[in-house]
Order: sequence, then structure tokens, then C-alpha cells
Amino acid sequence: MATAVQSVERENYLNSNYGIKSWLLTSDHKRIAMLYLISITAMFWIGGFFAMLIRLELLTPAGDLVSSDTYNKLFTMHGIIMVFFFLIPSVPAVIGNFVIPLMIGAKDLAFPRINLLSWYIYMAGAITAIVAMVTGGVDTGWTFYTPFSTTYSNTHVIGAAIGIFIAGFSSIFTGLNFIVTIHRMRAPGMTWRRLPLFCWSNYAAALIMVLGTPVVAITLLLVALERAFNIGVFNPQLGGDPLLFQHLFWFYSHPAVYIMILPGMGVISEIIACFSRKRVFGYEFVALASIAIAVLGFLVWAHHMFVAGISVYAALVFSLLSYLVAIPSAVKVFNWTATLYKGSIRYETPMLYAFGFIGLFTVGGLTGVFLASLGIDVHVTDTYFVVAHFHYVMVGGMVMAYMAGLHFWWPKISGRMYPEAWAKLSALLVFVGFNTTFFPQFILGYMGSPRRYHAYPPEFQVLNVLSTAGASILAVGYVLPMIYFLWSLRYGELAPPNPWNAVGLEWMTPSPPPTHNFDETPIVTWEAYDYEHQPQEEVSVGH
Amino acid sequence: MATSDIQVAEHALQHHFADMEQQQETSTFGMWMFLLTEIMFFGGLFCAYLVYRASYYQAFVEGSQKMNIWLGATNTAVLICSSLSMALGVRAAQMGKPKLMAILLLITMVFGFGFLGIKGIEYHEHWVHHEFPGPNFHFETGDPAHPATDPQHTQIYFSLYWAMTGLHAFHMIIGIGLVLWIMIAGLMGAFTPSYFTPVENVGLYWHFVDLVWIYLFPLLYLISKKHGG
Amino acid sequence: MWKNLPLFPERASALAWQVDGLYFLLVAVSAFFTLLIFVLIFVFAVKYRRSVHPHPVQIEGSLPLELAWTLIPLGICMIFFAWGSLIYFQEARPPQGAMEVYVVAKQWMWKFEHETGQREINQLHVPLGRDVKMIMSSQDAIHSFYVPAFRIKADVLPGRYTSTWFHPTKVGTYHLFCAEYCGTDHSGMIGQVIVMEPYAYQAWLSGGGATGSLAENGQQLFQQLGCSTCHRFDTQGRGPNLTNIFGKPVLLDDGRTVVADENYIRESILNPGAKIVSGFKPIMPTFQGQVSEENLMALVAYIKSLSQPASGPASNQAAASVSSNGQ
Amino acid sequence: MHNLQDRFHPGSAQEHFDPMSHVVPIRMYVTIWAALMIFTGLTVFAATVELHVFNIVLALLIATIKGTLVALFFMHLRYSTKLTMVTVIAAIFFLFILFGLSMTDYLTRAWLTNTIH
Ligand code: HEA
Ligand code: HEA
Ligand code: HEC
Ligand code: CUA
Ligand SMILES: [Cu+2]
Repeated sequence: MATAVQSVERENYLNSNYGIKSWLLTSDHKRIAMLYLISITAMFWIGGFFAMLIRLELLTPAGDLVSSDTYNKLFTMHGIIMVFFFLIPSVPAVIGNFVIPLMIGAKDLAFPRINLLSWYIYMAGAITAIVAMVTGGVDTGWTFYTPFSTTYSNTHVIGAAIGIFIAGFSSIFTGLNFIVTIHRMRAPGMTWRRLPLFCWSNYAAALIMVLGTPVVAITLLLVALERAFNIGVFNPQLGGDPLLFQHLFWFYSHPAVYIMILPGMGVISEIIACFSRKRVFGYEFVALASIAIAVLGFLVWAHHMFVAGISVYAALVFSLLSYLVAIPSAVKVFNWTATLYKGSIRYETPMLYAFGFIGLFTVGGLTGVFLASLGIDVHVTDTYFVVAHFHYVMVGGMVMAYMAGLHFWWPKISGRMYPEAWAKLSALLVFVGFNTTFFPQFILGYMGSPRRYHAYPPEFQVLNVLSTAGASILAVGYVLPMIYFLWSLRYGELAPPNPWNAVGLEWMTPSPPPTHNFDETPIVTWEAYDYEHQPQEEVSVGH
Repeated sequence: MATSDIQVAEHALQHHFADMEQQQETSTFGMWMFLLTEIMFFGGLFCAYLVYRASYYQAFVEGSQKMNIWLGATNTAVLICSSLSMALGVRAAQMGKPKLMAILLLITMVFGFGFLGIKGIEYHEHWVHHEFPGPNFHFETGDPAHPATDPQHTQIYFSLYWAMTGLHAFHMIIGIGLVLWIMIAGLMGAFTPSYFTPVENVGLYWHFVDLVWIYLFPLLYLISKKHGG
Repeated sequence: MWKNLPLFPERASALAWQVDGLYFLLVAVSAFFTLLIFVLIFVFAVKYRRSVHPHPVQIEGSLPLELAWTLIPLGICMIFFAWGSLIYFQEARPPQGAMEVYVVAKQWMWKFEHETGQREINQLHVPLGRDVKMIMSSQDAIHSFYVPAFRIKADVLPGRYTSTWFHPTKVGTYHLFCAEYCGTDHSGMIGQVIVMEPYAYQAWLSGGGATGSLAENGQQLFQQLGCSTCHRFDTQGRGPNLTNIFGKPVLLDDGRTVVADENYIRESILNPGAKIVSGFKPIMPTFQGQVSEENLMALVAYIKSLSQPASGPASNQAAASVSSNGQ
Repeated sequence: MHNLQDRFHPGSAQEHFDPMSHVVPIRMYVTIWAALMIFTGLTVFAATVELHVFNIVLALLIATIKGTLVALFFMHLRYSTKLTMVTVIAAIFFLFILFGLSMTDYLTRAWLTNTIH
């Protein structure tokens, strides 16, 4: 820890200037990342709070805690907030914003002011949605299916739809910025084959953001228009086809689930390599798998509509294509596992989360394979099986990866170390709590318990109680990091530039980095994850 | 390159780029990425159009016969002319002639307003004939021998017509604003032959909006001249 | 204890076995891969921990391995795909001669109408061992007809018919759920499917409640609404003769041919202009807003009964009564 | 600085940077403009002739030619980098995925009833 002391006094992005204005008008990607960090954390608490109310309601079969209308609003707002305002911006807008320019040796993203604009747009969307929620809420489900959303719901659908519409542009601009940055701003020698896998996977996610988000934006706009002026585009009473809405919605929202996992996969690649001190096994395949997922992800959307009344032949095609998109994910999982082989493994908190990610994503992904099978999906669609599937990939996958990444880059971001023992405890709580919450839901789902049910038949109670119990453990697991991260800002040990002895340009600059990232533009002469030539730190047996 | 040129260029170089070339290529690429998102944005509407037209062709034919082809064609021509003046305006910027550029951009804006004016006349026509979707929608072919076969789906045609042309018109309005902005900036000497990226990007945007109309025109106005029935 | 904590749904249809079979296969394969990954991670993490294995061995990658873990999962997936699709196609094609039940879903109840005219709400009685086909439509939002014990589900859409079918194999009372979110009381839109021995079912049928078969009702409506003024049972009418059109291809004015299924008849009544029969003028008025969803179903059932008498005694009867009434 | 740049943009290094290099003669712009006007007339005319399905085919063909002209010349696509080309192609590709896969549903919905009976 000899190097630790020098980093405090140095001018860095945090202390370069002070005052609220210097933050709200910044165009520094690192500060913008912090703005996102604060806002999406707030959204996560709101969404999590709704989740806890959902779980409490489901303790008993009768709908006794809240009214059915309230319940419907709860899961709708939980879904909307978690998906559009937390998970989609989570890894890209916070961690990606912070580390991508550092990783490629750039001074900033290609369009710093657009980056700031993205955050403002995000805030505008979030506030619009929250206002819609506070003034009455929405009860359409996060999927806004017509004609319920356009004709029968009497809640603030337009407000919520416009909120998401606005936030969509934030996502579009972030994606655009990432793509242009990764194409145009790489430091000398940082070829595509030397690009960290985190950049590859964010690049792939950004492709989806720019290609898919505009479609859902226009679709939600049509819903708002149809609702406001009673024009007929999707309304069956006016001759429209409600399934067209579903097609357009899922054209974005299926690929969007890969926006919600690809950046997380990137985090895992970095961490696995670092803590086993090895180049990621099959680097090219992992990189290409990201692109393959992004492209193939656009071909499978109607697997959400197998019982919706689409043509059976179309269902066949979409089922087949859904299997194809599962393969590149499998490739990644196997390559991560192979990376561990003959590595030199340390169990720091980020690595524990990464192990958790691989395991839970595998379960979540494989149950996605169940759903892609037509015969099975007919039985389990719209049941808790689906709920369990997507929480496994989204919470067990992406939220785990986000936590992993936060811990991994926290020393770089804050210049302080987090308390390792507490962090390990919370990782364990999250893992145990998560499985207790969501594994029972697979069983519930196959038994036929429908989702979005405020009250349910009594024979499903035991499993529901288990699930609620798990959710409480999970909540503790999430509250802990919140506390110790804040604590560490003040009391944490000072972080050296490269606490994990990792390879990567972001570790070659001080912690926290100076405003312009690098004193001079680095020139890259080594391959990605070149742990072979990275001097080894002395083995600390303590871990 | 005159020295003042270089000064402007130096001034315009943002800190995080290595040089003007990187900056210029980056922002042009960014603009094209943005246009890609615009294509997908309109794409959702085109997809809806395709689906309904494939299913309710006759209703769409009857709806499109309410379009004033001559106004539509004139508007197409107006837009093409505006594209020409825009292209020439970018060229003037490229050659370092800010006055000429301003004049050409002014012409572009005039065409832009012309387009919106004509579109407004058309909108008015449809409005008074109740060809606006919603509770007041009412559709008649105007030919007693051939009553409307499927007014319900003709309404969908009109919904899409208003949505697509409305979104397009909205883009035009933004486009005019952007042209005005670079015109003023140009007159104030913001651009030089080595730095005119904003002009170029606004030009790209303008041409893109023109390009969308090139498809809207045949799809909405020219479905079939044959009379319904 | 297991009474309060069932872990597996009941199996009460011919199809349930097939779905479960595929499910077990999927569970087995998934368990295998999950365990494989967990065990490998665990073993590597312990065996190569920093304290005992301080010097990692750099390995670039391996093409054969990459191919193996691309192609093997792909192969396995193709089995899932094929099997799943086979089941799906069975679900999509109701067998000939199935007993038909008409379903109207609305916020928040299920209305059933048997061919014989019995109506029920949130309860459906069916005989053991018969194929039962549901012809369903919604009056408002989208709902979904879901009977876990039969492993079937189908969305019920406004503005159009969808269908599903089952073959009950076990007497009992089973959950019926609405599985597509449809508003406030979505979770209250539940009911029961009661599978009875055939004799018990007959007894239930004769227990009354029926006011003429569905087709008979349809026939009355056909008169009342004035359909019969144009649609006659000869070639003189201003509209086509509707005898024997169901299930047959219809040549349209614009040269296309469509098969006259339930959805076609429905559209012909509500939106006659959308598809004009070749050789006729588009003079038929729309009946949108004039016939309720139930009456529409009666009309459809009646027009169907004018065609092949294949679907059981009920429609036989109807067809017979029509021919005597027809002149 | 320049040398550095050249090394990390190997693609763009060959053509030396010169913003004046895309100045297109006015004649070219006017020719394209004239072509666009003629095609507009043509498409209006084509609509008045009954060609059945080919009406739409022809209309879209003409629109595509016009669009291509605008993109290639007015938007300078012809003179721009490969990356820009790829961007445009990607947009069209994904647009067609949206259209094509949606239509697999709409165009085959009737098949099942057609085969049952
Ligand atoms: C992060 C988000 C995320 C991710 C990554 C995925 C990944 C996948 N999803 Fe999931 N999904 C959702 C989020 C996500 N999903 C959401 C939110 C919904 C519900 C929306 C709603 O209705 O509200 C949903 C719903 C959903 C459905 C519709 C269910 C229904 O409503 O009826 C389907 C159907 O095919 C599906 C399939 C898949 C598949 C095949 C994958 C694949 O990509 C998974 C690939 C991964 C693996 C396969 C695991 C690793 C592989 C191995 C360890 C090797 C062995 C592999 C084999 C032998 C195959 N998902
Ligand atoms: C990113 C996505 C994301 C995330 C992170 C989560 C997180 C969680 N979700 Fe969510 N969920 C969705 C996305 C997500 N969900 C979506 C898209 C739906 C579908 C919506 C729809 O049907 O339209 C859904 C639906 C859904 C349902 C089904 C509702 C239904 O169909 O009726 C349930 C039920 O258990 C559930 C539970 C949970 C739980 C327990 C968590 C936990 O992981 C949450 C953990 C977080 C916290 C617990 C917050 C931290 C702690 C506190 C706030 C302290 C406690 C404080 C107080 C009590 C004051 N979710
Ligand atoms: C004013 C006359 C008229 C009335 C009243 C009328 N129809 Fe029709 N119907 C027609 C004509 C003409 C056609 C053929 C042209 C078309 O398809 O629209 C037709 C077609 C149909 C078809 C499609 C037949 C085929 O061969 O494919 C059905 C089904 C039908 N009508 C049912 C009904 C029903 C049910 C009613 C009453 C609720 C009704 N019609 C009332 C004139 C009428
Ligand atoms: Cu009806 Cu849910
Ligand atoms: Cu999906």
C-alpha cells in the first residue's frame, strides 16, 4: 500500500471544482456517471419498495393488504421503474460511462455535451413517469398491452408512456455516444482485437439501443395518441389489430432484455480475467458472441406472443430463432468457466458476485430455453414461471453484475476501498435471498399460478410465503452495500491506482482519475488481459 | 488556408479530440448514427402501414383517393428543390462563402415553409371533410355508385396518414429551426472551409427528411387510381 | 403436509402427459448443465485458488472446444424445438367432430354456451373422454383461457375468434384462470372446469337451463335481423346462399380465395365490405353494434350448422329444422 | 500529434485529410435535381396506369432510385467512409427484419384453416 498516499492530494475529477453547478453543468463523463449513479439508485429503491409491497401482499392468498387496483399499479410501476429507469441505464450509463473512455484511452466520450443531455432527458422522463405515478398511477403492466391500455384502463397511461418515450431518447443518445466513441476515440494501438470485452459488450448493447428504442418510442407515442384522441391504430373496435402493438412493442422489448444483460456480461468478463489472472478463454468468441446476441436478438420477439393468436407458422419460426440466440450466451458461460481453469483465483467480493452471476444466469437462461419451446410455453406463459425466469436473468444476472462492477470499480470511482468483510456478507445474503425468493416461483409457475394476480388459490400459499421470506433477506443484502459504500466515501482505506493489480488502461491512471483521464494519451502495445506480463503482486494468503 | 481560418479551426477543436480530422469524422459519423435511429423511428409507422395495407387494400385505396395528388406532387417537387438549395448551401460553406451560403439556406427555408403551407392546405381540406380519425371521423367516397366499402379500415388509413405526415412535418419544423441556426452562425463567421461540420450535419438531416417524403408520397397518395369497387 | 404443498399440477388431459414429458427432459438437461457449471466453478475455484496456485497458466482458447460447446447445445436445442413444436401443432388443430363450446370473455367473467344451448358463467361442464373445442372471443380487453390441469392456454381477443381444445381424461374440478392481465379484477376472473362422467354430463344437460340450441337461436336471429331477406336457400337472393359455405373456399371479388371459417363469417357480418364475395354487390349493411358477442356466436353457429352435419347431434337437429323451415 | 492519429486510424490515414476534397461541381447537383424531378413526374404518371401489383412495385422502385440518388449525392454517401455505408446498410437491414418477420405472422395466419379442411 505504499502507493496509496500519493493519490489524495492530486487534482482529480471529484475535487477539480466544487459546487452544485459544477456538477449539473459538467460534461465530464465521470461526473455524469455519478449523476446517473445517484438517480438510478433512487429509482432502484422506489422499484424495490414496490417489490416489497407486492411480496407482502402475496403472503396470504386473499387480497387483503392492498386493493386489487393498487396491486395492479404496484407491479406495473415496479416493472416500469425497474426496467426503464433502473436496469437499462444501470451498467451502461453508470459503469460504462465511467470506464469506457478510460478503457480505450480517450479523454472523454465522443459527444460530452450530448452525454450530459442524455442525463437530463433521463431525468425528465423519470420525473414525468413519477408524476404520473404519484398523481394516480398506471395499471397496464409494464407491457402496455392494447386495447386495455388505450381503451379500458382509467389510470395515467399517457403520462407513463410519455415518460418512457422521453427516457428512450436518453438511451438512444447514450448508445449513439458509445458506438461513435468506440469507433473513433480509441487510443493508438487499441485495436478491435485488443478492446476489453466490457467495451465489446457495451458496444453490442448500444447497437440495440439505437436500433430498437426508436421503435418502442413511436409505438408508445401511438398508444398515447390513440388514448388521447380515440384514433384507431390498434383498437379492435375500430378495426385495428391489437397484436400489431405487441409486435412493435416486443420488437424493441425483446432486444432490450439483451441491453439488460450484455453490459453485465462485459463486467463479468473483466472480473473473471482479473481475479483468475488470465486472459479470457476464447477472447474472440466471447467478443463475437456479444455481437451475435445483439443481432440475433432482433429476430425472436414474437416468442412473447406464442398464445396471443399469432400464426402458428410464425410461432414456429420465432421458436427456432429463439434457440439460436441462446447459443452465444452458452458460449460465453462456457468460456468464463474455462477461464478459471488453471488460473490463480482470488475470492474478492467482485469475484463472488461474478460466480453468482454465472450460476444464476445459467439457471435463468436455461429456463428461457424452456419458454422458447412452444409446447411448454403454452402452459407456463403468463405464470410465475416467466416471472422467475426473468428475475433470474435480470436480478440474478444483471443486478449481480452491476453490484460486481460497482465493487470492482469502486476504488477507481471513489478513491476509497469498501470494507471487504461486509461486502462478502452482503454478497452471500443476496445470493441466498435471491434464490429463496425466486426459485419457488418456478414451481409455482409450473403448477399454473398466473402472474399479475392479486389473490391466488390457497394451495399456492406455502411457496409464496417462502418467496416473501427470501425477499426480506434480499432486501437486507441490498441495503448493506448502500450503507458501506457511503461509509467508505469517508472512512474507507485510500485506494491505490490499481488495487486489484488488473490489466487495463483504466487502472493506469490514478484513483480517482484526473478530469482529463490521462496526462498523455497512452499508446497500447499489449493484448487485452495480458496478465502474463503483468507483474504479480506478492501472494496474500489471507484471502 | 488563411490564418484567421486556422484560428477558427483551432477554436472549434474540442479538448477531447486529437485534431480536426478526428473531430469532423466523429461528428459526421454521429450524425449518420442519429439518422439510423430516425429510420427506425419512422420504421415503426411504416410497419403498421404495411401490415394494414396488406390486409385492407381496398380500404386504403379508397382513402388514398381522397388525397390531392397535385398538391402532393407539388410538395414533392418543393422538397426536392429545397434539397438542391441545401446541397448548394453546404457547398458554399465548404468553399468558404458565408454570404452565398446564407442566401441558399434562406431559399431552403422558404421552400420548407412552402411545403408546410401546402401541407396545411391539405390538412385543412381533410379536416373539414371529417377525414380526421376519431369520434368525428366520417368517410364517403363521394361517388354514390361506389359507396365506401370499409370505412372502418379507411379510418386506419387516415390515422396512419396523419401520424406519418404529421411526424414528417414535425421534422420539417425542426429542420427549419436548424437551418436558421446555422444560417445565423454562418453569417457570424463560425464556419470556414476547414470547419463546417454543423452545416454538413444539418444538411444531412434536411436531406433525410426529404428522403422520408420520397417514400411517403407514393405510399399515401398513389396507392391506386382505380376507383373503389 | 403435501396436501397443502402440492409441487406439481394435476394432469387431466391427453396432452398433459406430452407437455410433462418434454418438461422432464428439459429439467434433466438443465439440471445437467447447471450442475456442470456449478461443479466446474467450484472445483476450479478451490483447486486453483491463489494460495495454492499462484502462477496461472495462460491458455489462449481452443477451436475444438468452442465448436463443441456451440454445436452440442445447438443440437440439444433442436430436439426441444421439434418436440415443442409437435405439441403446439396438436394444440392448434382441433380434431374433427369435437364438441364445441362458445366462450365470451369480458371484464371479469367467463360466459360459456354449449351447442345444446346451456349457458354457464365461470363454470364449464364437460364430459370425460370427448374432444372439446373452445371458440372464444372477448367483449373488451384481451383475456386468456387457461386450465393448468390440461396444460392449455389461449388468448381471447376482442374483434376476432381464437380457439383451443382439450381432451379431458380425469373426472374432477379444475382451476380455470384468466392468464392475460385485463384490469382491476383480473385475479378474480377465475372459474372451474368440471369434468364429468358422460352419463352424469347427460344428466346435467337435461337438468334444464337450455332455451333452444345455439344454432336454433341463431336461426331466429337470422330471421329477426332480416338476414333471410337477402340470404335465401336458393339462388334468387341478393346475397349468396349460405348453405354449405362453412369450411369451404370462397372466391372473392378481387380474385383472392379465403376459407370460410368462424372468423370469416364474423367479419362478413360485422364488416361486410372487407371481403366481397365474387359476383355480388357490396350491398350488405354492417351489423356492427347491432349484435352482441353472444348473438354473433349464435349466428355463426347457425351458419355453420347449414354445412356438414359432422359436429354431433345438436347441429344435425339444427340443420334438419332449417331445411323444414327453409321454404 | 498527426502521426499518432494516423497510427490509430489506419483506415482514414491513407486518404489525407482535406475537407475540400468533397466539393462537388454544381453541375452534378443540378443533374441530380433534374433526375429527381423527372422521377417524380414519372411516378405520378405511373400511378395513373393500371398495372395491378406492379403499380406498387414500380412506385417503390422509383422511390428507391430517388432515395438512392439523394443519399449518394446530396448526402455525399458516395464520398464517405465505409463505416457510414455500413451504418446505412444496417439501418435498412434491421428495418427489413421488422417488416419481414412481422409479415410472417400476418401472411400466414390463414394457412392453418386452409390446410385443415
Ligand atoms: C436480462 C433479461 C433477459 C434475458 C437475458 C433473457 C434471455 C432469454 N429469454 Fe427471456 N424474458 C425476459 C428477460 C430476459 N430473457 C423478460 C423480462 C421476460 C418477460 C417479459 C414479460 O412478459 O413481462 C422474458 C420472457 C421470455 C419469454 C416469453 C415467455 C412468455 O411470456 O411466454 C421467452 C420465450 O421464449 C424467453 C426466452 C429467453 C431465451 C431463450 C433467452 C436466452 O437468451 C437465454 C440464453 C442463456 C442460456 C441458454 C444459459 C447459458 C447456457 C448454458 C449453460 C449452456 C447450455 C445450454 C443449452 C443446452 C441450451 N424469455
Ligand atoms: C430490473 C428489473 C427488476 C428487478 C431488479 C426486480 C426486483 C424484484 N422483483 Fe420484480 N419485476 C420486474 C422487474 C424487476 N424486478 C418486472 C419487469 C416485472 C413484471 C411487471 C409486470 O407484470 O408488468 C416484475 C414483477 C414482479 C413480481 C410479480 C408480480 C405479479 O406478477 O403479480 C414480483 C413478485 O414477487 C416481483 C418481485 C421482485 C422482488 C422481490 C425483487 C427484489 O429483487 C427487489 C429487491 C430490492 C429491494 C427489496 C429494495 C431494497 C430494500 C428496501 C427498499 C428496504 C425496504 C424498505 C422498506 C420496506 C420501506 N417482481
Ligand atoms: C341487404 C342484403 C343483405 C342482408 C340484410 C344481409 N346480407 Fe349477408 N350478404 C349480402 C351480400 C350481397 C353478400 C355478398 C357480398 C359480400 O360478401 O359482402 C353477403 C355475404 C354474406 C356472407 C358471406 C357469404 C359467403 O358466401 O361467403 C355471410 C356469412 C353473410 N352475408 C351473413 C349475413 C348475416 C348473418 C346477415 C344478418 C345478420 C346478413 N348476411 C344480412 C347481403 C345481405
Ligand atoms: Cu381476464 Cu385477465
Ligand atoms: Cu424475449
